[in-house]
Amino acid sequence: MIYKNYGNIISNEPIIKNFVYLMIIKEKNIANTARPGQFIEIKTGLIPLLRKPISIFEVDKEKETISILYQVKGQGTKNLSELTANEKLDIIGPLGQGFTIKKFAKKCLLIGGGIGIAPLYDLGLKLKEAGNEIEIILGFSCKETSYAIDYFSKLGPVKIATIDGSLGELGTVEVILEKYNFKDIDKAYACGPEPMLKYLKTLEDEIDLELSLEAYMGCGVGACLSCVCKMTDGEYKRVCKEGPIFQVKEVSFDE
Amino acid sequence: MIYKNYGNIISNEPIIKNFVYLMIIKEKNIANTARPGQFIEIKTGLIPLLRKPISIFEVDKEKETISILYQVKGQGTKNLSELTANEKLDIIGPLGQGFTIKKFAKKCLLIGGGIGIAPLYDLGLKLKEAGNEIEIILGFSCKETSYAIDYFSKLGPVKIATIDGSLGELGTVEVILEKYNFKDIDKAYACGPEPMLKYLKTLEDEIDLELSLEAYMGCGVGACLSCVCKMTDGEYKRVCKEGPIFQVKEVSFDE
Amino acid sequence: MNKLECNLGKLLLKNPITVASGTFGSGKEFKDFYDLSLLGGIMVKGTTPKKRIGNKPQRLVETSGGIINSIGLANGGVNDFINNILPETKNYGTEIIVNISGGTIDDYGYMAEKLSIDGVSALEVNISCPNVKAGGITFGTDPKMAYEVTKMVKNNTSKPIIMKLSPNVTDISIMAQAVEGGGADIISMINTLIGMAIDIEKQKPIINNIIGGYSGPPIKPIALRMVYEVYKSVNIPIIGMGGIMNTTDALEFIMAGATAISIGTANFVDPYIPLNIIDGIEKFLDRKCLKSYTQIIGAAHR
Amino acid sequence: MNKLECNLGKLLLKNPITVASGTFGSGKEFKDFYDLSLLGGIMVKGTTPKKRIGNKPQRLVETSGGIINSIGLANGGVNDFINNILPETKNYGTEIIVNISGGTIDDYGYMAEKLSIDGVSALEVNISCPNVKAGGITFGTDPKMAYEVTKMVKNNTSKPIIMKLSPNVTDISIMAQAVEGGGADIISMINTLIGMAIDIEKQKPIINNIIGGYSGPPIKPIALRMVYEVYKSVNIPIIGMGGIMNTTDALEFIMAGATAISIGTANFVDPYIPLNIIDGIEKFLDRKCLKSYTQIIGAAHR
Ligand SMILES: Cc1cc2nc3c(=O)[nH]c(=O)nc-3n(C[C@H](O)[C@H](O)[C@H](O)COP(=O)(O)OP(=O)(O)OC[C@H]3O[C@@H](n4cnc5c(N)ncnc54)[C@H](O)[C@@H]3O)c2cc1C
Ligand SMILES: Cc1cc2nc3c(=O)[nH]c(=O)nc-3n(C[C@H](O)[C@H](O)[C@H](O)COP(=O)(O)OP(=O)(O)OC[C@H]3O[C@@H](n4cnc5c(N)ncnc54)[C@H](O)[C@@H]3O)c2cc1C
Ligand SMILES: Cc1cc2nc3c(=O)[nH]c(=O)nc-3n(C[C@H](O)[C@H](O)[C@H](O)COP(=O)(O)O)c2cc1C
Ligand SMILES: Cc1cc2nc3c(=O)[nH]c(=O)nc-3n(C[C@H](O)[C@H](O)[C@H](O)COP(=O)(O)O)c2cc1C
Ligand code: FES
Ligand code: FES
Repeated sequence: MIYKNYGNIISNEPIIKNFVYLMIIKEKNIANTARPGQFIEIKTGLIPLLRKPISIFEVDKEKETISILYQVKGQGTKNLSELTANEKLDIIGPLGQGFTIKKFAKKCLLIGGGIGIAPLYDLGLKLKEAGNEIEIILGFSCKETSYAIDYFSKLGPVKIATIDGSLGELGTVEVILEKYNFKDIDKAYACGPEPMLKYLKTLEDEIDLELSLEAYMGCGVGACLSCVCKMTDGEYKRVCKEGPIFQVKEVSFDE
Repeated sequence: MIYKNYGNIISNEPIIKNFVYLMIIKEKNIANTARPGQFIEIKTGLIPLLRKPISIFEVDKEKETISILYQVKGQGTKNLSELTANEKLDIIGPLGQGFTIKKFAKKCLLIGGGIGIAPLYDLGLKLKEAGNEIEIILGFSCKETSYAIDYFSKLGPVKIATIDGSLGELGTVEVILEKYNFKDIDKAYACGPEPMLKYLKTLEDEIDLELSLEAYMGCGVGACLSCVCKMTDGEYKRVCKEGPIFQVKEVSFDE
Repeated sequence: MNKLECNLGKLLLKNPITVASGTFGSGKEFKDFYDLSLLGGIMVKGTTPKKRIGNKPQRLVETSGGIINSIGLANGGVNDFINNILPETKNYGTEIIVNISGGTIDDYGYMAEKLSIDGVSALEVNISCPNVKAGGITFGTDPKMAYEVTKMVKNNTSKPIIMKLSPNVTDISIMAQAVEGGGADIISMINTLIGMAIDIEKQKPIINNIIGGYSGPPIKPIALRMVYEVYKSVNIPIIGMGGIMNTTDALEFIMAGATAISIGTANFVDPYIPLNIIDGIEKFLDRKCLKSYTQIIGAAHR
Repeated sequence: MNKLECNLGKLLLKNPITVASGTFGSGKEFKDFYDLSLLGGIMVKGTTPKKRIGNKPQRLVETSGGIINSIGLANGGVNDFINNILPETKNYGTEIIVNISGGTIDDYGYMAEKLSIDGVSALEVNISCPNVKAGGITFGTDPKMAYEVTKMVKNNTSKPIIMKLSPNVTDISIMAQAVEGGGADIISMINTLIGMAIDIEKQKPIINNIIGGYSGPPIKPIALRMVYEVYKSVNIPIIGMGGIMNTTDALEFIMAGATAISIGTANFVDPYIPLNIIDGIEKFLDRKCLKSYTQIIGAAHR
């Protein structure tokens, strides 16, 4: 079931001002039904016209809240960052398919690049609940623009890479993955920028991997066919409906 | 000289909530040069695109402020009503020609209908400074939607008409004007809705009258030729440049 | 009598509010939001003789307060529609209007015949696609080709046919008259305007197909003007669309001469907009003491 | 070298930022705001052979994030322009481009000859007006008439001539090729799209003339697409316009193929927009380490 409801903003705090924010929204129906990997579509103001897809960062069923972790990019996310507690938020959700959650024999690995870490935290919580051990690899541009590491530390050991080397290893998550021992890992999940996903595609035979993809969305509910991504069989699938979670082997990054 | 400056909002108070507001703006250059009857063009937000023309209600040269009295009609004036003290306001002004101000032999009469009273208050103050005695006629729809009468009472005796008769006489300013004794009046000034102006036009031989007109404006500075009104000689004049103040004998309301 | 009963000649709708092709899928995707039988009709996503996978992404972008799309008529083909989609849409309790596109005039005839079946209330003929046999000129920009398509569809179906006009023409009235001459029962208008957007950082068009169809609020004044012109030029009813977001917009189209209206891009912004408009028009009629919305069709011409 | 030096063939501008005809008067009205010599050029308000008082108001309305205007070419006539306006504009220190309109082809010839005088840097020929001898068809919607107007102007002046295209056509490239064939030195585009708006309370068109020219941000994607198409179709330079509000918009037009750009409706919103754009383009060039903006003209085609 998809809901279009007005949530109530509980808080909207900068993690890094003008850059990354965490917003907690009270909305019963979505909090009760959302699964990790799903997203919501938010009407951020008069302009932009379109809603903006944002992943669910965390769910609190008891408090009937969901939270989102978002990065200010353009007008829509700027609008979001200017909202304050007690304002209403027009949201549609939960949307899309979630990640696979079950008890795996070996460990799970979460791989996040930049704001791509957003859908992975709730996933980690639910994987842990299911009895899994978790390892995490996160990539940022630099120490100053890294965030939410404390959240992931609660899930398991975190390895970090930054482009300028100011925190963790120098480089992208690639430098960590290149020397990573996948023997202990049964399942990996990743979300991040396109170059990262393309790199992960090269590991498809080494590791069982689910990706959360992004695509420009019109409707968010599967009607407009704008958000498609190419599959290895040559067909297009809708990121908003069949996705945003895909098996790495399904997707094709060749143009 | 026309300025485009950011004024600082000192206050923006409802006189009648969601209906009529008084805003005080600190803007030195406009406060120092504006004459009664002139107006400013305000950028009220992203949308509407166009600036909105609003008359100057009062000027305080010492405090370097101007104030505006405005009625909420659509998006632009709604935006205005939502602004708060210390916000910046993007304004262009002072624009247009002012009313004639000098010492007259006999009294001056101010005639205002609805929000048309806005440009008349500063006029009254300046006429009084010039040594004139002033009488005032104001029209509103009803008592509840009448406002700013206290301001005009400071200028001289005020007569009021309301459409429903809940305050003053029953009817429009016409019912007062019909039986008015113009003998003591040297000069009259009016601003209000079109039917009122059309009625005043019929008095053009009885009384020396200046009108403040409205017209839909594009640029506000005389460039686009959208704000024209017809003159008795068949020519069009620009309300934003040659106006908004015209002699009643100049203007034509035919068609 | 129902104030909103909508008579489009051969096609009767319970109210004049429909949803536009390509913006509502087949309806299925909106079933969670409300009972689809509340709608006057659903124009389903464009169908073609054969399956099409559509254009390479990026297929859509917001720009200038509207959107540009170039989906490339992705769809499963007419057989897939008949076998897999129609059985479900039959149960929606609203008129199902099938939007058809082709690359040749024969394609249109083939589709019309195939779709002359139960469950299809009318055919909406999208002529904003290139004629592959005429060097890619769009059917909908040439009055003769538009006439030929209309006649071909007419000859192959007894369903009401709605010809959907492209706004990318010099004289919309000539196009309207051409399709009326070809036997159109109804005109729907407008399809999208051709637009583009450039990414200044990449120095490249944003949409992979370079150009795309521009829709949403920015196109309303153009659509409204065209409906106004066409109302004067033909005697068949018009389904007006182009940037309708609210009751005021819808009433403007009706006053310009539209007998029904269609909601497109607005469905992405708020799926409840069609229902809000139905409600809003009823309230407007009450406020103006009107017995039927038909009293204001074309009112701006008086 | 100056990074913004703009070469339009026979016409050289100090920078590619001009202001569009009808939105800037003759410049006088904006002198309080800034030194007009900072502009690449001023397209002055449309001039006609005889004085015109223009249309009955309401002449302008905001709608859908843009504006619709129908001023009706109000102006004092070409003699008034030469005697009363030109002497002043000569002192502005920028290129003065006179925008001319006529009701017959001869009108254009007459104007071109009259304006072949000192102080006029170029003629911009507005063909979005009806040909009174051809039943009111707009010159700019018929390639043959557009060609004839161009030739007539060309034969009557040695000034650079800029043909201003109307977007209300099926194929803008054909129009561009027609005026290039007629001898145009430069193309400016686009003029306004035809639009309308209705007052639902009065049930009447808002603009007294019923329809008007739609301009501002909403028309940008259409204008940009047309500039992109015309860039591929002709060999003369383009002055791009239509909804340009900021540096990004301006750069999009340049990357689509415009050698210069023109700011219209934006002047009403903020008179400093042309200067902000000059500044913004310089900063963009610095950021991208480019020596001249000419390096990005047409970049989106590569
Ligand atoms: C399934 C999904 C989940 C996402 N989850 C998150 C999240 O949890 N946190 C977060 O910060 N961001 C997330 N994003 C990205 C987020 O949607 C964009 O950053 C946002 O839409 C930018 O909008 P804007 O108006 O601020 O910027 P704009 O300037 O409009 O756009 C900046 C970039 O964002 C992307 N974008 C813009 N509009 C859309 C749209 N309608 N659909 C998809 N992409 C768009 C485009 O790539 C664009 O280039 C997610 C995207 C998708 C598809
Ligand atoms: C010289 C002049 C002085 C004015 N002084 C005052 C004043 O002191 N106080 C006050 O409350 N109002 C004043 N007005 C009227 C005020 O400009 C309009 O009420 C305002 O523009 C409405 O804008 P909106 O977006 O709120 O409403 P909209 O819904 O956009 O419009 C409501 C009505 O306002 C008028 N209007 C809208 N836009 C414009 C425009 N760009 N130019 C002119 N008229 C427009 C139209 O008649 C329209 O029908 C003045 C108008 C003029 C021309
Ligand atoms: C994403 C999208 C897909 C569309 N697909 C079709 C289509 O398949 N067939 C068609 O005739 N029109 C199609 N259209 C055009 C719409 O039906 C409608 O004519 C147009 O968008 C204008 O209305 P609007 O501004 O309300 O969206 C599509 C529009 C959009 C935005
Ligand atoms: C009020 C107004 C008056 C105009 N007058 C003329 C004119 O006289 N001649 C002309 O060629 N174009 C005229 N135009 C069109 C503009 O020059 C320009 O082509 C158009 O507005 C698109 O640019 P914009 O969206 O930046 O405004 C006028 C536009 C407006 C808004
Ligand atoms: S966003 Fe419309 S189908 Fe995915
Ligand atoms: S508003 Fe432009 S001339 Fe008056």
